[in-house]
Amino acid sequence: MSTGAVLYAGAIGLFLIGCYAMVAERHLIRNILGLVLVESGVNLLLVAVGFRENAAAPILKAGQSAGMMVDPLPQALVLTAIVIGFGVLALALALVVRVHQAYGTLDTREVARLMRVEREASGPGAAGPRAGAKS
Amino acid sequence: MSLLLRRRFFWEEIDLMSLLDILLLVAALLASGLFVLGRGSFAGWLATVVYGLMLAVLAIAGLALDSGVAFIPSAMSFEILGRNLGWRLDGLGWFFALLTVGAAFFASWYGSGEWGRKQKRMGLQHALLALNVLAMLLLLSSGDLLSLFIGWELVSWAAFAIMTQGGGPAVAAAYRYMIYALAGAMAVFAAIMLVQNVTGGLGFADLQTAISAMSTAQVWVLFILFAAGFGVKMALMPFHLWQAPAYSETPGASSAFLNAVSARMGLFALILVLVKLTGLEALGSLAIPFTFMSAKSALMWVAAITMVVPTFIALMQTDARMLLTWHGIGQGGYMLLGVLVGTSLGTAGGLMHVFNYATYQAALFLAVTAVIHRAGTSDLDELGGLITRMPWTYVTLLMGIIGLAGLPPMNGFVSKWMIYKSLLDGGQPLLLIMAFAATLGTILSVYKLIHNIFLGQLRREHQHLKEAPVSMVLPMLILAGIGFVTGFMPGLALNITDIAQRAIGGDMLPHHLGGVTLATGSLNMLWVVGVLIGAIGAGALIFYLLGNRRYEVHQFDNYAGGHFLSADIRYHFSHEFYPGLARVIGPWYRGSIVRAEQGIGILVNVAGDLWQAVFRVAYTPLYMLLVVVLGLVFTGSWGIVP
Amino acid sequence: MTLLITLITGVMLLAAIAVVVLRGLLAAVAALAAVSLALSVLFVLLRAPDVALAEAAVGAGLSGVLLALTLRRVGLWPGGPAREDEQ
Amino acid sequence: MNTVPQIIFPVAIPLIAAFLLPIAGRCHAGFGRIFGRAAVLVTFLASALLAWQVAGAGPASSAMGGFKAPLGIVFYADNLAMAFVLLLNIGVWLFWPSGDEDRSGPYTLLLTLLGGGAGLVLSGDLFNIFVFYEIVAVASYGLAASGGSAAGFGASLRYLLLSALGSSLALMGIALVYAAAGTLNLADLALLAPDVLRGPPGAAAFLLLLIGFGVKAELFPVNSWVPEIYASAPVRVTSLLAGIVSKLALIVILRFLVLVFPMPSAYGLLLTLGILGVLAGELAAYRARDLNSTFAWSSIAQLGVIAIAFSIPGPAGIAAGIALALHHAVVKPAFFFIADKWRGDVKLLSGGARTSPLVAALFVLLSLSIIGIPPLPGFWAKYLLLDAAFSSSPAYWLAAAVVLAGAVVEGAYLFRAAGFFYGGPQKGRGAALFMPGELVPAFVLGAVLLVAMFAIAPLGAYITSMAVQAADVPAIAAQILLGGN
Amino acid sequence: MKGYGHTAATLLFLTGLGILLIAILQALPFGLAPMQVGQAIVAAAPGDTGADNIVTAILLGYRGLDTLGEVTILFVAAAAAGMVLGGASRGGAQAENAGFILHSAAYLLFPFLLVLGAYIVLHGHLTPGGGFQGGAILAAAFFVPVLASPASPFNHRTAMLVEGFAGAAFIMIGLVSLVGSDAFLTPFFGKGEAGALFSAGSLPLLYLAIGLKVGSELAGLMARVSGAEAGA
Repeated sequence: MSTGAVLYAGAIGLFLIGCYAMVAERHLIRNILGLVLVESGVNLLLVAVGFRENAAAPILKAGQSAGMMVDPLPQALVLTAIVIGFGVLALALALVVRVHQAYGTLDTREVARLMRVEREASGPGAAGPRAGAKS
Repeated sequence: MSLLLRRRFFWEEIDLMSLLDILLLVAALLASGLFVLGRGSFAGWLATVVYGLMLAVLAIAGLALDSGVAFIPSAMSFEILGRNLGWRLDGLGWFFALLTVGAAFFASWYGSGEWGRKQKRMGLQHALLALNVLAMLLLLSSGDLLSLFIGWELVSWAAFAIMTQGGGPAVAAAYRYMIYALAGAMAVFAAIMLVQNVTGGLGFADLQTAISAMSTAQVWVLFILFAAGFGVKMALMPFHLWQAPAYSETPGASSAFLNAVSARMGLFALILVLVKLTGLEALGSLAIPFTFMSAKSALMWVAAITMVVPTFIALMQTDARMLLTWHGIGQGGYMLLGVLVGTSLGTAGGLMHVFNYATYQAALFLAVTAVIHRAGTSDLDELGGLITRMPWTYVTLLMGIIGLAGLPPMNGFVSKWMIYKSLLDGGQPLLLIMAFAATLGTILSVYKLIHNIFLGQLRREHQHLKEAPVSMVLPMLILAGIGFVTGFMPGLALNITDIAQRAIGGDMLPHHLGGVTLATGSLNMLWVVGVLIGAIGAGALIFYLLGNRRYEVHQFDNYAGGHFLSADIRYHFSHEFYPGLARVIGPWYRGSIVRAEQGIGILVNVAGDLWQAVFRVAYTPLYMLLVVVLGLVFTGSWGIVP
Repeated sequence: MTLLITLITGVMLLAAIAVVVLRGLLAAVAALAAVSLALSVLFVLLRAPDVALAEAAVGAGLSGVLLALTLRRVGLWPGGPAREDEQ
Repeated sequence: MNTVPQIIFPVAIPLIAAFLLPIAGRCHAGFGRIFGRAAVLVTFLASALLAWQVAGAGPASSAMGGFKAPLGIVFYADNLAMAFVLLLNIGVWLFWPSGDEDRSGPYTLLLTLLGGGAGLVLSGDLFNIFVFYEIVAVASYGLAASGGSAAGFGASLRYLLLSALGSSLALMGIALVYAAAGTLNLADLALLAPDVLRGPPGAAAFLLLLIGFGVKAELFPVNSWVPEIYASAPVRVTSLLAGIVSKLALIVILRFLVLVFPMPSAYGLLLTLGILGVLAGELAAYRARDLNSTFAWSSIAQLGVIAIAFSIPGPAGIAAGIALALHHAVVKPAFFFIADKWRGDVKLLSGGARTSPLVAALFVLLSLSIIGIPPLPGFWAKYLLLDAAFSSSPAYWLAAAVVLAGAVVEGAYLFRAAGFFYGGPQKGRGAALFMPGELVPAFVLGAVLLVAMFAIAPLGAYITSMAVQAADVPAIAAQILLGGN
Repeated sequence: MKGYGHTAATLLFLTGLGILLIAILQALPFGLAPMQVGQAIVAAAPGDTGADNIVTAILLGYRGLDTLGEVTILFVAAAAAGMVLGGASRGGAQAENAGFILHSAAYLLFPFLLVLGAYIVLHGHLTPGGGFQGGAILAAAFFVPVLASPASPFNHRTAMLVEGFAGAAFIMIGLVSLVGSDAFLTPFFGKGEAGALFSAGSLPLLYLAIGLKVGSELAGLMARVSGAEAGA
């Protein structure tokens, strides 16, 4: 099995496991874990795309000229993607905290049901957007 | 308004181009003015006078058209998105414009009298009436397919606005109408876009070139889209359910206008697109495979069915307005049938029937509104014996139903005679039989109408009723009078329809003041009416002069069935008016189309719930996954398949 | 080289499966940190030191800690005061 | 070769203002709001100047950091991009939160949304577009949750998960494109695409990008977040998201379609999703009970119509799409403002026309325009769409038929609601009377609609020229690759 | 579709997706990346930017705007999280004092983390690492003491100031080059000789700004989201 096949398999494996966690799991935090896994999978794929056999890392060693190097562009992209992933994760966790305080549960279907109940309950001219934490 | 004078007259001096612009400008000013003026009672009279002026302008335009001018151009034209929109009035448009403004004139006159003062928002109704007239004039004077469609939408939405004035049930009926009208409009929109796809332009000439350039399948699609789109407004058979409730719920004067003219806009558009531009031969050549029928004959059969079935539904109605509106749908069938026969006699008959129908339907509706104004209800089971209290309304209704039934001396007879003759000459015996059946149904139902309202025993609560005020009786009588005059001298009406027929193309119908002289038989109403009046008149005179020994007999000074009548016995027979007939044709009323309409409604509801359920499900990322897989398969296969 | 990459990818996938399978959420977060660590080692092997450092610092380090602390705040730590984790 | 370094202003000014706003907000309570509004005004002026330059001298481009096209990132501004940047600026100005929020949170997010949205439309680099898309996405998560209601947090979390998964798919699409073509610059890709991206990898890459960017563009399967978010987010955020931001995402998809993936399978994919979107949106809206969810579904349908328009190859389709997008951007926010005032089941709103006749009249005007009744601009937009659809292959005839049927269903449920306003008796508290001040943006938009009614010809000509410019791939490639110094 | 039906459907689609992705990736050659742009950058980077670490050259030079976008995303995420959690009550487990080990080690670790973070930030253009990695370590450096002693709340005011001004500095450096009518983010200052600390023109300045911003932002974010400190 060449390194390419292994890496691609690893990337797609991570991606699929992450997708399973995001789609099939009912607990919101497990969905978020799945999201992190999906992002890791895609990052690995990006780096694997830029890899070249027996090429050096894209750092010039003290003034000597650049030998055969790995493609640096995907690495820059992955760096950005990792930080984006962390930003989204932080916001997601903040929302999880507030959802937990508001609804007391983190089960996706429960949250969806409670949200629908709350929307139907907001009758004509009922409380405006400021429905408050516990409505 | 008489057009007897054929000699060239003073119209050369007037710059023709400004006639149509004056007409449109005046209509627009009137509509906006009435919206601003609002509820002043003089607003109604002002509108009536302005309609009169517009009639005069139309008369001058008629003179010009009569002397061979092809169409009256207008200065108003726009160039939008690479398409230019123009407006011009040709003979066909002029004919329908005459009817529109005429009907508006009488409706507005009727509405500005005492009846108007009792309405909640009469000012708004006058304004909406003016808006309707403006929209119809724009439609009738459209110069190309795009302005035709724009005029078409404006007319259907103006009609929707005027229908909602009736309050609760009227809004529901108007809503139902709006859905039909919108569906029809979208069909027309698709059709004109199809034409533009083939020829790249949207002028009337492009439609003609498109017809020849298209494959038969495309021409069939075009025909069906146009026929269905315009048929909805004309309430042709499968799309007719909305018209009766919508037109009867509208307040009195406006509903007279709607009944008389609004449905005929569909006929105008059908004639313009299918008869004038596409041509009856082209329609005739569109054969339906494996049958002897062609597109033209199919449409004729739809018109025939639309003639018969609504008339017998009208028979069963117990509300006067519903009865009349159902007849409106039926009469539409006559007109279309006449035009589609293809001979000059048929076309003239069809067009004249449009004119006649406008006069007697408006008169009938104004009469029924007068009854409602006085007696408070139009339910045939609640009325009776009003002849003694409202004689002039009775006379109007009588003349109206004679016209509606198509009997001499009224004008209805002439146009029906011409349609029958053209069907006979055109070799369509089956359609002729259906026409007769429809006329039979009409005669039965109109007798029910006049009997239940005016004849029979006067109810106790109607003892004190007075005749409708002059402002209501006068317009009715004039309309009925026009019916009688054009019945007595049909030449007058035929002069008008000549202009329209010349615009449609095809040969003209030689006619004289009294009627028509053809190789296969002629009709001279002067003689027919003369003899009729002469004989009846002489007989009545003799009885009146000689007899003279009559004395008033009170209604209850009577003896029936072995016992004396007293006030509390109600022997006026009106409920279930035709029991025998009902038993015979009862089983035929299966209301299949009503169930079809409800079926579509349920289908949309179920589909809506289905789609909402698709979104209400909690695990939405699954759909993303689903689409990615299907998409990859789709793109993958696409990639492999070159 | 290929053997090493295969080995570490295998470990990574196992840890990923553990994230989904493990009942305890804190254990799942730990497994996620393990995946991130294995991933950063893999990046080193793929001659991407910058990315490896970033993945280690942000992936294993900060997000792992953040997830754990959120679990505590939501009260899902094993033996935590409020409810057990799997409603 | 029009190189304008100032092309970065629509992006840079809002971002720098966003960075400084918390500081401004902290040192003086009300100052945050005013500072934010000032920043939006400055951005609008800069964008207007740039738009004027672009309209005059033709498309401008500028290579960031002075690095030539294939290596660095190049910003490219043509009339289409500048039109939507201006639309975004006006939208943010119009839907700036009302004064009660003293905290600087929503203002920072709005400024970042402004900068990110401008970057999204101006950037000419595939990954850079992804980064700006993420900025817009994260800003909209925050804004959706700024309502403070429990439903708001739940809805924005579910939206975040869906959108983040979509973004990962988009990133995978970018990885496939990079693996196949080796470059990320759109113009470079446009030149390489014919030989490299034709096979299944190219089609798969487009699909992943379409789904990734489709989340915000409310494309069919991935728009399940729409009813939840629009119901719980504050009305100004909803208007911004529904009216303008979703259009930006569609413009990006259009850029991909025109420049990088002009292949039949790509057009077919977008068309299919468009048709499904229209069907789903219209039918679901027909069954919605309250006004807000009705308009949420109907915005899905309208976005589906725009997607159909963009899926028609050639400038005619693009012109129709732009016209529909601009029209929807004016009508939908006004609808949402009305829905925000008239909450709850439509049946309880009966008699609304009596308590507030002006709003009911505005509702009817907007309904007529969105259905496409002639003199109103909605009709001309739909006319352009049908003109484009009918002049291409029969598959688009089906799409045109679906759009027309959609219009009928739309007319049905909009006028059913209007029937309640005008017809029903004054039942429940229903249409609560409200201060007209709260609906100023709605009436402003209504006025814009009426004014546009008279300016159809010049607007039409401008949009068609914009579309021709956007569809001219060789000129764009030349400008990006050689132009920017 | 409760429970298993749903899981089965997901598994089915996942396997389908996996097969398809594998099929598509087979079409892409592994190990011989086309690298038109990559090779060009590797050749041009030392000349254009003077940085040894080519990834940094790309991140700050060639694709400087990506980095600006990225920093903005972090900033937006932090602002949004702050807003979302602004009204949150302290709910959940009250942050009791950390155990003895963490308490004593925290203050021991702080200087080392600080030095390590600063080194990585400053040598971004020479050695692997840079603003983001260094910033993350700095964030950890500032966050650990908060974990150790929840009593002393994290100083959000200064963090917010540093964050704001560092972000503004990044954009100002980009806009400065606009004055000389170069494009946005054009590196100025001399390149310096390769390998020295003060080489690669304005890139180290950019990375410094990023390092500070990411450091302060992440620390504030971690403190707020984890609710570790007593204060709001």
